[in-house]
Amino acid sequence: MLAEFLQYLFTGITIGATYALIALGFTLIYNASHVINFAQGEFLMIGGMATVSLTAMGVPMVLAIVLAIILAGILGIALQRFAIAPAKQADVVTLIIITIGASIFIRGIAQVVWGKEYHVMQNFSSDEPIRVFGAVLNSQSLWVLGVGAVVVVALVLFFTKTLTGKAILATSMNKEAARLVGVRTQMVLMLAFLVSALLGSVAGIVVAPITFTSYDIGIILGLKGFVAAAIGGLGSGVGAVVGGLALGIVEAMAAGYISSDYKDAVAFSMILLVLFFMPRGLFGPKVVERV
Amino acid sequence: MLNRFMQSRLRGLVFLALILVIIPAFLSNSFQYGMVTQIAILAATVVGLNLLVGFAGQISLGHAGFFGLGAYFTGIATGTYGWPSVPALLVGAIMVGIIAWVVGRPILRLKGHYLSMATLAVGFIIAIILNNERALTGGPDGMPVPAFEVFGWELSSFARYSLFGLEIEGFEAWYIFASVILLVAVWFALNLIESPIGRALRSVHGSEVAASVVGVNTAKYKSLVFVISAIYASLMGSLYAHFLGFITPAVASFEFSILFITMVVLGGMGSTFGVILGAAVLTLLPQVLADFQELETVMFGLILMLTMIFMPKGLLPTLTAIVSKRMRKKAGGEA
Amino acid sequence: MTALVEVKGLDKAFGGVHAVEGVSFAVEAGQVYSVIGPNGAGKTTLFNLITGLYVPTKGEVRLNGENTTKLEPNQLAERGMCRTFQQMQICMNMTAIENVMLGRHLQFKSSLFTTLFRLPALLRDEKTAYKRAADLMEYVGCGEYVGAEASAMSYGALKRLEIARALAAEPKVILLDEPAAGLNATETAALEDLIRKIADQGITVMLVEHDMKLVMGISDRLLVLNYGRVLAEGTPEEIRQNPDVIAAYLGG
Amino acid sequence: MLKTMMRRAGKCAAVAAAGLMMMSAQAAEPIKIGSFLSVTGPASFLGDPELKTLEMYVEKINEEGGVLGRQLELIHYDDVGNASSARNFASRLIRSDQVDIIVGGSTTGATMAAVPLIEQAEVPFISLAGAVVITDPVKKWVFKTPQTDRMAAERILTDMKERGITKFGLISGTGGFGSSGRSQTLEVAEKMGMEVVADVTYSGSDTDMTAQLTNIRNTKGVEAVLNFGFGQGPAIVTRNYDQLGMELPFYQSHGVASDSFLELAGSSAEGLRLPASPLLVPDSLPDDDPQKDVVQNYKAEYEARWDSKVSTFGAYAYDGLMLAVRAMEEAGSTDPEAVRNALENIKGYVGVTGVFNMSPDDHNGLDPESFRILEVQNGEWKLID
Repeated sequence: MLAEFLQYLFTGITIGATYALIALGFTLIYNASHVINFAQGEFLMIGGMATVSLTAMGVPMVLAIVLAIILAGILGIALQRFAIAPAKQADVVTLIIITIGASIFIRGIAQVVWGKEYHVMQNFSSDEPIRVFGAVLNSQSLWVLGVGAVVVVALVLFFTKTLTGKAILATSMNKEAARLVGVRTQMVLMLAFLVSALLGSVAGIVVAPITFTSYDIGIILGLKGFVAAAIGGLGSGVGAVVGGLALGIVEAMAAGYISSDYKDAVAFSMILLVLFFMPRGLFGPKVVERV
Repeated sequence: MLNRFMQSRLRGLVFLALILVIIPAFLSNSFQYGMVTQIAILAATVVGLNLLVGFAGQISLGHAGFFGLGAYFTGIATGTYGWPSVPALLVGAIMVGIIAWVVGRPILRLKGHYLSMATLAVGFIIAIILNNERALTGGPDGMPVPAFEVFGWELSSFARYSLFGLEIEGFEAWYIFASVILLVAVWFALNLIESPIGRALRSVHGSEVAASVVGVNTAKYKSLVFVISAIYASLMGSLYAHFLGFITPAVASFEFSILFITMVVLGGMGSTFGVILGAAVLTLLPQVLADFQELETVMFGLILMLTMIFMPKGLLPTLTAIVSKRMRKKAGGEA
Repeated sequence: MTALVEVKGLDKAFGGVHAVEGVSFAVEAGQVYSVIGPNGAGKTTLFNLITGLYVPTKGEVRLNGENTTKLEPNQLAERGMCRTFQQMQICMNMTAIENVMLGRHLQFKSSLFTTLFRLPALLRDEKTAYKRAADLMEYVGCGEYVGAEASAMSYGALKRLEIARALAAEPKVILLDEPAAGLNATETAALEDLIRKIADQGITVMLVEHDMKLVMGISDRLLVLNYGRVLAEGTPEEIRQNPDVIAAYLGG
Repeated sequence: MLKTMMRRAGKCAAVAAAGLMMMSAQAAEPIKIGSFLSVTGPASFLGDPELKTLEMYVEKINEEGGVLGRQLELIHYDDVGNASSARNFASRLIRSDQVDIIVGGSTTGATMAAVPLIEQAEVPFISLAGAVVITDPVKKWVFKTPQTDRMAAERILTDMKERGITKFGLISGTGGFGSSGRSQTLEVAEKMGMEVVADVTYSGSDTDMTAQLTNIRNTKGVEAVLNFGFGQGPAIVTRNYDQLGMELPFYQSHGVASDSFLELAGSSAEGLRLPASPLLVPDSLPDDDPQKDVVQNYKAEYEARWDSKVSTFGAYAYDGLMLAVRAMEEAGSTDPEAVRNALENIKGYVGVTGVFNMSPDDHNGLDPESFRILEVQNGEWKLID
């Protein structure tokens, strides 16, 4: 019984950690620009696919990872410069459609460049799984959790200790005020997209050995990240992490205990339930509307 | 002023009717008729969705769920249980309306992206059910749907009819039928928008507080328009199922929901005729891009992105703005 | 005679901060009743509490003797209360006159069926509404915008449009939140005339306003708020001579 | 749209003109072979090799002089795995392009969506999709080249029975292939007196199936596990199966019978069995096997041309095209009725997938024996039976 429960928990936490990383990416961009970036999943794909194809070309793994992250970063900046910035007057829905267009575009290019096959990435360390109380934990899961934790800590430090981080926070709270005190808000927006792209690609790389990677892996993972961010409360970092983990664990438990057919439906019902009672997610900011 | 309203409403409708009459002159085979028939059905769907998104300002990322429910209700009722088409279509729409009302009450309290999220979840749940209830829906492989039939008279793309001594092919008959449906759908939508109810809906978008202090029960109106747009989707889903003759859960999928909302935004939110253009463009684009082979996806994404960046208000509103600017300039030059 | 609007021990806290605390007063029908006080004194919050946008933490609001504390704004509108906003709430996606016609929302009786088929009953209703709205726009002084989009109107005209919209609802009491803010002297004078005209029609007017000349000139009674509490209440004359008010506000 | 039509017309004219100039002696129009395939989207691993195969063999046949003295022209569209686009493209092939025969339909959904139209238009259609519903009941104009999923289930369950297994756990994908395979397996199991003690599913986009497998592992009486699905899902299932240390005999379906599956699953695949076409083990076929030559040739030609591993799915397209060619040759024309009749009477065509014996009651023409049971040993496919 315990082994079974633990097994579902491990599965849930691993995939949940991935969702959390993606959700953090959503949160960052949302905070800086109030845009929901539906192309977030593509950063994930770029991370995984670029690493795989570079290693296949003989580039050492570590270098390939660094290059893949840089590539995703460039893409993030390009997305902000060429797709979001020119349309700043546009409606929220219009911006959503622009990011959807961008995501289709990026996916299309990836498909032409890298083909349509699924690719394997080796585990970072041993292939031997770890056994805990009769449950099995993939060693790569530890990497996902570890990297996730490091990223979260790094983000916290970035936002509380660095001037740039504080500038992003300030912009998210009040764009005009931030501009008045000398924050270059365009720069901040670009930074938010950059960091978000880096986050996405890192998630894509650490999770690739578990999920495989292909040109279209970003669609569903990106969507799950959005779901996680919404459960946690858009704009809340803590919310993104909790939302991601909660979604992962609910999916795994539902698949194990309720019905594998309906596990996604269970996850989506959970979202509805959360939103019924907390219309701004678990940790969303409580805003009083001013009139 | 009021007369001008009336005139502009009717002018749009007449213009649309004229286009629908002229289109067949450019069609040379039943495949092309099939495409425009689908455009008409999808356009009527997004005319309904536009009431919700464009006029009341409530985003739905799950509308294909209602479309799919309508399609499957018709498929199951007529195919499996042998119901006649019209009762199936109506009962399906009533059922979907009730579902939309029940789900709509709580989720329409949500704002902005949270509402998108909730509608997305509703759409997903519907799609998952359609996919999993194999015994009823045929599962992911889909199910066949019989031809549309009224009092034993079948409307099939493959048949031949003689109408007032005029020989017409089945696909032409479908086109005529879908065109009439589209015109009726547009007429209803226009009537709704230019009315006290429509003003209340638009005020929910413009300023929800302003609406409420003059007595608009915003919750009620949001539910109302949600239900109306769901019924539009359900009815059109039923027709779509009859027309295609075969449906899969893809009709309820997230991708399809995104397609619908894209038709609205691309064509021009809040422009009834704009969203029809959006439906036409997005239905034809894959056909046109088919020649680009593997670059098809890239081109599609690029076109979508560029159009939205440079025409954030959508195709029709931007185009009419340009035209009227030109005309004004011309008039100014003459004077 | 019972008061038209009665407020008893009203309290509203955001987090731990009391924006309005223990406020009580009563407005008789037909009065012009003004709420004044320095910035942040809780005037707008008080209006929001009365009109149902906020739910008070404590206390109650009565309209015509009925407890309306927990009612929604639209339910209050049904009972004859209507208002304007400090930060104007105009539907920019509609034309000017449609904004005013929106004010007549409660007067429409047409069903969804009538609407969908655009039956004659609806057209008759619309024609009356249109005419009435045009008259109201003339009445408040923005008649030249009858054919315009709301987005094409000047700031001053929009302020008037908002009043026209509130009047279209045929209210018993109308609450105006800083109607003179941002207006020049001529416009303010015109506004003063307008408020008088409205009051002369027998509509009770409640006013939040900074312009002392305006307030003192037209109000029957005044309420002075400071830090969310009532500092003084009375006729303009009483207020002008109240030492607390002079100390805290006028003389300040 | 009008523009495309004109462009298309222009293209046709250009092709025709070029043909006229080149072969002034035989001024015959090309035979049009239409195809709609899931070249991109979730089923691209089906459509992609199928399209490559069609392109390459149409070229080859044309170089060798064509069919009935006429060149072949391949007109193909990508349905992205979406049934309604499949229907639209089928309609376009029939009505606009006026093709002589259709070879395509990567997925069952796409195929079935096009069937009513094709039956009505009376154009011969050879489907490349698996489910049994396509040819059972028999539809006049519809044929198919892959074995049915029912045959796969029969073949697997027979092999289990031979190993003394009667109770097994089933894990399947919720996509069309897995879901249809699941219901066929349940039916076949009942008929063969076997028991499915656990029955779980995963969706195509899932990235971890440990929870479902744990559920099976904890079910009493499981003697073997069968995974029905395609795409990357089964590879994840295989790896999770290995990580969980599950030792029971493990079966996959023909949906993953390709070398790329071995690449994805890696060493986890060791010991699993599946039914497959002999294409995966061309060299271990006995010399007297009639398929040996055709299988070896197809594999060699495909891999030389595309520099990627051959897949079973491409072979479905190969057999589809060759059956179409043979039927037209036997009919001596491209008259639809004649071609259809010829197709229905093809006997003993030796293809990559199997030996086809069509009949009016059987528009598939294969038997379960055309599946070979393979086992993964030392990272390679080994012929067991």
